[in-house]
Amino acid sequence: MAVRANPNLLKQLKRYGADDVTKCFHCGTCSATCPLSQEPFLFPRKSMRYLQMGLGDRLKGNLEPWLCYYCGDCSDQCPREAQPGETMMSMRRWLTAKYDFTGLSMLFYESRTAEVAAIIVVGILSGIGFYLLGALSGGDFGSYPGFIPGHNAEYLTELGWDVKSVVLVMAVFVLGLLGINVLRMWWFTTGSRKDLNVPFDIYMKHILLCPWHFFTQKRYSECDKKKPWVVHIILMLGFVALFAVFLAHMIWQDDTHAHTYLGPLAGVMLVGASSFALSGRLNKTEAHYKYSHHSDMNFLYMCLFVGLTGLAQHIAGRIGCGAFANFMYILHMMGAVPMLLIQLPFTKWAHLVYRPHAMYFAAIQADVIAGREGAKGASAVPHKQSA
Amino acid sequence: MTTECKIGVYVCSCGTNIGKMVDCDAVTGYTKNLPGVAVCKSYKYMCSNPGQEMIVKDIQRYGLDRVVVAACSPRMHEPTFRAAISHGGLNPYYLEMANIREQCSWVHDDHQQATDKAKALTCAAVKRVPFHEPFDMQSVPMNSASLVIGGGVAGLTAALELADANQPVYLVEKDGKLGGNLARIDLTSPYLDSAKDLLAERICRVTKNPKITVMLNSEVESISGYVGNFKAQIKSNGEAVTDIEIGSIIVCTGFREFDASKVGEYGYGRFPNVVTSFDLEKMLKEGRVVMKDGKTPKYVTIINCVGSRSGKYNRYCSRVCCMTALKYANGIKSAAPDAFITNLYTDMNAFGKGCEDFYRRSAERDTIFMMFDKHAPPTVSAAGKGEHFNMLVKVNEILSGEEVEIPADMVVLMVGMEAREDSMNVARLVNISRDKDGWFIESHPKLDPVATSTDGVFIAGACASPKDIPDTVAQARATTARILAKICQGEIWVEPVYAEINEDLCSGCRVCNELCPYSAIDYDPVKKRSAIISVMCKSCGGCVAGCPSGAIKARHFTDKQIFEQIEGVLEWASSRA
Amino acid sequence: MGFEPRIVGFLCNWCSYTGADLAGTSRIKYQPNVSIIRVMCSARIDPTFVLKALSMGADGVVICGCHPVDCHYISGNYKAMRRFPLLKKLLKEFGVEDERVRLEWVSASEGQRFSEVINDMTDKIRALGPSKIRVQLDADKVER
Amino acid sequence: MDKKKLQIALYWGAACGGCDVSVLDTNEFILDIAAACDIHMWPIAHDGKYKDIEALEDGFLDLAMYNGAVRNSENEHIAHLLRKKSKVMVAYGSCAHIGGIPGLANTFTREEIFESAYLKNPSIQEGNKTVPQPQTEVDGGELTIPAFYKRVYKLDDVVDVDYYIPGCPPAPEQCKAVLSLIVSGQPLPPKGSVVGASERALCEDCQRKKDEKMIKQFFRPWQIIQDPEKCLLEQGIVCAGSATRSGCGVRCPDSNMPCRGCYGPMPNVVDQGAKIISSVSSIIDSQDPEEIDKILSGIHDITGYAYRFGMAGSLLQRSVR
Repeated sequence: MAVRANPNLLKQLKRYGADDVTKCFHCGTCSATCPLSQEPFLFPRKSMRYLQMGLGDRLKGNLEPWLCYYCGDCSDQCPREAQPGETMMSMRRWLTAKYDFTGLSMLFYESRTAEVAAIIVVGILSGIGFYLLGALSGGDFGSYPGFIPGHNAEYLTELGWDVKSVVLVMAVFVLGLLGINVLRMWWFTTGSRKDLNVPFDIYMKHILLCPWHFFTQKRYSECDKKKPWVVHIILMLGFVALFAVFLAHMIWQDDTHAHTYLGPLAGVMLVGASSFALSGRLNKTEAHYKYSHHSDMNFLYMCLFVGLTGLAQHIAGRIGCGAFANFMYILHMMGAVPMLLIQLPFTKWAHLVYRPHAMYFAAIQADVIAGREGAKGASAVPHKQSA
Repeated sequence: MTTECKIGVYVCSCGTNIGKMVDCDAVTGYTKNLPGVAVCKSYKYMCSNPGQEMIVKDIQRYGLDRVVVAACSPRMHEPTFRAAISHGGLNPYYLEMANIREQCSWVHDDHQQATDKAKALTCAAVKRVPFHEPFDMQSVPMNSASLVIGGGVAGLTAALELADANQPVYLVEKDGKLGGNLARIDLTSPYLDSAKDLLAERICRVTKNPKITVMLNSEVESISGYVGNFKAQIKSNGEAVTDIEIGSIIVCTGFREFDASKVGEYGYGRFPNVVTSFDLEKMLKEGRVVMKDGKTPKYVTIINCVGSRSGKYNRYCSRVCCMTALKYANGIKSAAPDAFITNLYTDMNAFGKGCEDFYRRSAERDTIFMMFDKHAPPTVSAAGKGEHFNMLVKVNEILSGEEVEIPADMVVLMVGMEAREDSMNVARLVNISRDKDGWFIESHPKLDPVATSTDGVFIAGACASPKDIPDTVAQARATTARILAKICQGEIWVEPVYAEINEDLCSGCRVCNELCPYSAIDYDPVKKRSAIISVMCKSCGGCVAGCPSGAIKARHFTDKQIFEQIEGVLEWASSRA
Repeated sequence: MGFEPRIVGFLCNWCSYTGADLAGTSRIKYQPNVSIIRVMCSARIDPTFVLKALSMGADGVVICGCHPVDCHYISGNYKAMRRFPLLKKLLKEFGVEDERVRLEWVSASEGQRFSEVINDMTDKIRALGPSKIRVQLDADKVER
Repeated sequence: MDKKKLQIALYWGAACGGCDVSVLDTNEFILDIAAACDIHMWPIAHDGKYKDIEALEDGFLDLAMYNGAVRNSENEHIAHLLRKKSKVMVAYGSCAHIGGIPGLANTFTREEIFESAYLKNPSIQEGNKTVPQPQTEVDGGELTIPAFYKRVYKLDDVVDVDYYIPGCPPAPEQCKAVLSLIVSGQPLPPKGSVVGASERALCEDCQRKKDEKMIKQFFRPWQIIQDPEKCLLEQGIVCAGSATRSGCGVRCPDSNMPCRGCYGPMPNVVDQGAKIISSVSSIIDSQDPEEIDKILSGIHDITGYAYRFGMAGSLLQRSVR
């Protein structure tokens, strides 16, 4: 089937960071350089081609940008400086926007102001909310951790609120959004492709890939450069630790162990990794830090902010500066909530969902394709003999 | 021509190139016993200095009068060994080479058979060489005037170069004005300089230079004579005939564009907004790129290789179209900044100085490049109803494997270059050859690119093959360098290998007269004999084989020499049987 | 060893001989049965050469020149093109098999084609068997 | 027998007899011959027996002129006999020189010739088909006839020849000149020479006007009305004159018939037929293979044109069938 070239796609992608893709003349050095590029997913060349020619539909159904972890080798090797690594990155941004049905993602990606404004608005709202929550529950701003809602559960219950249900509503909202978007991603890349026709058992066969890739980022470790993977996994584990602290706090009301040990550790990991990445991006130290979209910078600033405020809160609490600790706590939440409500479902952070799914779908597709080619090969054998 | 010849035979093993497949010692052992062989040696590299010195010394020590070198192709080292034996005091034509590398060791994989064949070839050379005759170079005077055919950029450059060296030039142009194809062009790629600026200065200097006789609306009627001594008749305005005498001729007749209407799928002539590169060039010169209805196009598709690199039309690459297409992409971008430009190509040839950079810059200006397979060219069709553009170009894009539809308001066909329709006449007029596409053939494609098989006739520019302006100008200047060198010498040395008619055997039957492609055979009606003008003869030997009386001898390729070779290659073979 | 044909090749200097050299520089292998004699142009090839080679015991003769139009000497190959059919006509009346004598156009860039021509020629003549011409001429001297 | 007189013998091998007659055609010069020579054998004029020749001393004869090709064992026997008995052996006429018309039989095998002459010939009565055998047993003994060779030879294929006098037949004036020379006792040309013929081709003496030659169509002589002033080859009539020695007196072209080449090849030419082919095809006015074929189809019987006289003396000499 013929596909129509869309002359505006390139212009659009420029807003996502694909500035240099037109320089590419398809020598294929990038695909040859990339250690992750393997049959049947040979990238980044072909994706660059789709983009150059304005084949939006082809690009939308393309998993390849997600299979790239942006070590930057391709950009280093490119004879035309077409920045294939950055182009793949911008395609990931664009895909995130395409997967999102609300259109907010597109808005945030295409407009720095919109993203920043959304973060500020949500941040201020959540600052006010958490202050009110602490104040209304009778918390004393000078004592720590008394101002923190979980510690005054009785009062909230009296008000008819349940912090857990508030958190639950938020979680359902975010997960619901992401769930719908992942379903869209599945439909664009795999579900709508009649030529694949994936049987159910293949879906089941590879299902564990999702958590496996989520937690290990095994594929990232296969890049030739190992440092980015280390930084990334520290950042990721920092968030996982933070999430564990949060769960411990919410579910088991355990503030001693988790809070005392895991919390600061997570904070240090976050601050360390994000400040490393930030300084890399600001100084453009490595290929993958050379080009920064506002979504990248905003995300890192937020990470650093959340990490720093969390650490400060903890230290202030430990040394007995209750008011400062509570202030830091409010600030911490002013960072964390926008991250969860804006960056997780709509912008940079969404990749934590899409990427493991992309690995999963890619494995499914590869399996189907290999099976089909195997079958073809089998039928070809007797044919050959008769000839 | 004696059996008492003393032949030195030298078998080269060329490192391992020959030695690995051919048993050189066996060849030497066999050759040693052939009649007339005084000395036979094998050496690692005969062409090396020690190798050549060995021959030189042997000539003196053994009193050799003929030398056979069994080594590489004579096309490779015949000049080397001729010089060597000449250094040793022998006439250079007393050499014969046996090609046991390119036509033996490199192409066979059986040691025994390769060695046998090397023996046969060496035997043939040993049998031939006693019949070699000595020759000396011959000289003729040189007329310093030159005739330049064609007033394009090549002709103008060549004329100026010669006139600046104070030599008279006749510049003959068929058209009513100078400038040729370059005058049809707006800007040049890749630096986007104005073609007009390039030309105006040259035309002005040419018309003012007293050494240059410009003849417009003129054609060369006939040419006779030979290098250094040509006579030409120039017909001007269809009637007046001028006779001129010149020593050299430069042919720079240029090219014509491919007829785009031959390619049906592009719809040239069917769709008003499908235009050729020269049509667009006209628009660009007028400063307005518009569709037939006067509107500015929003979608422009440029199709490269129209008539070039195709199995159906011309197989060759026209070389300049890729960069010209980029020039258009830039030009249209400037005229219509919002236009969406697609360039469909088969292979982007950005070989020249500044060209790769130009390609890159054009890509950065958002020209979309799509590659198509030359066997499946794109098609142009009318757009469907309700579309906001008027044509749809369909292409099988091979870098993505997708069949893509591109909206188009205007389609530009990059028509290739073709040999001019009158190139056959020109070739006949000046006695040069054309290749299958009609381009004039150079003497050697790499080492002698502006000379031709006819001494004194040179070719420059796009009449020899598609060429860009820098190459054309470089060639034009190269021709003048060749000519000025000969003028400086004052006389011309000509190879002594030619055919000659034995007057005692010629009966004046005139069978040979029409056979000479160079009109080098002259018939004397009084003596009733034909004779060959040796400086005009190129030694093809067509008349020799055609002479029914056996009166014509091809120097260095006599019947006797070839008979000996035939016997040589077969003698050894029969001894095996 | 079975019958190995002895073939004489007459090649023009500018196209075919250069093409044969190219086969060499490209290391394209072909059968060693053809011994090449260089002439300046296919126009130089006198039918006498072919008859001479056959009478001397050649099992085949191959003449190679530039493709029509491409001749270094403008029109030399046309002379070969005109002479060849008449020679073939004559050879036919002498009972010489059609495959034994061939005219082929090989350009300077056709090293591959040259090797194919030689292999094809050699295979065909090998299949045809040895030429009787020389054998008969020798026998005629002994037995009337 | 006056030993001062020249001792000569003429023999008529496989030939038509025209050569023998050609000596008579010298008219009154024959009387001079008779006066100067003792003729030991001359089939058309003098009744010499083989046994008379056999009886002579070796080398007794000063001159033997052998005309005709060698077709059978008798021809060869006499050739050897005359060689032995004579000081100078001359191949007289085209047949002895280059095989001549009999040589054309070399396109056929002996079996084919016998079949056509003795078995398939319409004039042969049914039941009377006999193929001659060299030996036949009859009542009272064995009959022998000369053995018919499998091909035709020219004279120097079987014996050493000193001189050649070409022509079919040699022109009487040439014959006269050669004989006069011998009788005069002047020094003879080097052995192996062709005497009684020019070193140049027939065109030298042909008075027709010659121009550049480009041929679009070939004709047989009867197919067109000739221009008597113009070169026959230019008119599309295959003429061997340019490839043939002169000396005949241009008899054929002067009678509006093309030269057929009886005076044999030019001094530097190895194969007259090859030269005829080469020159005639070279001047075809076409560069298109199909048109060339069409033009060449106008040449009937190429063997007859190329080797009308020279088959046995050509490079291939005979058919390989």
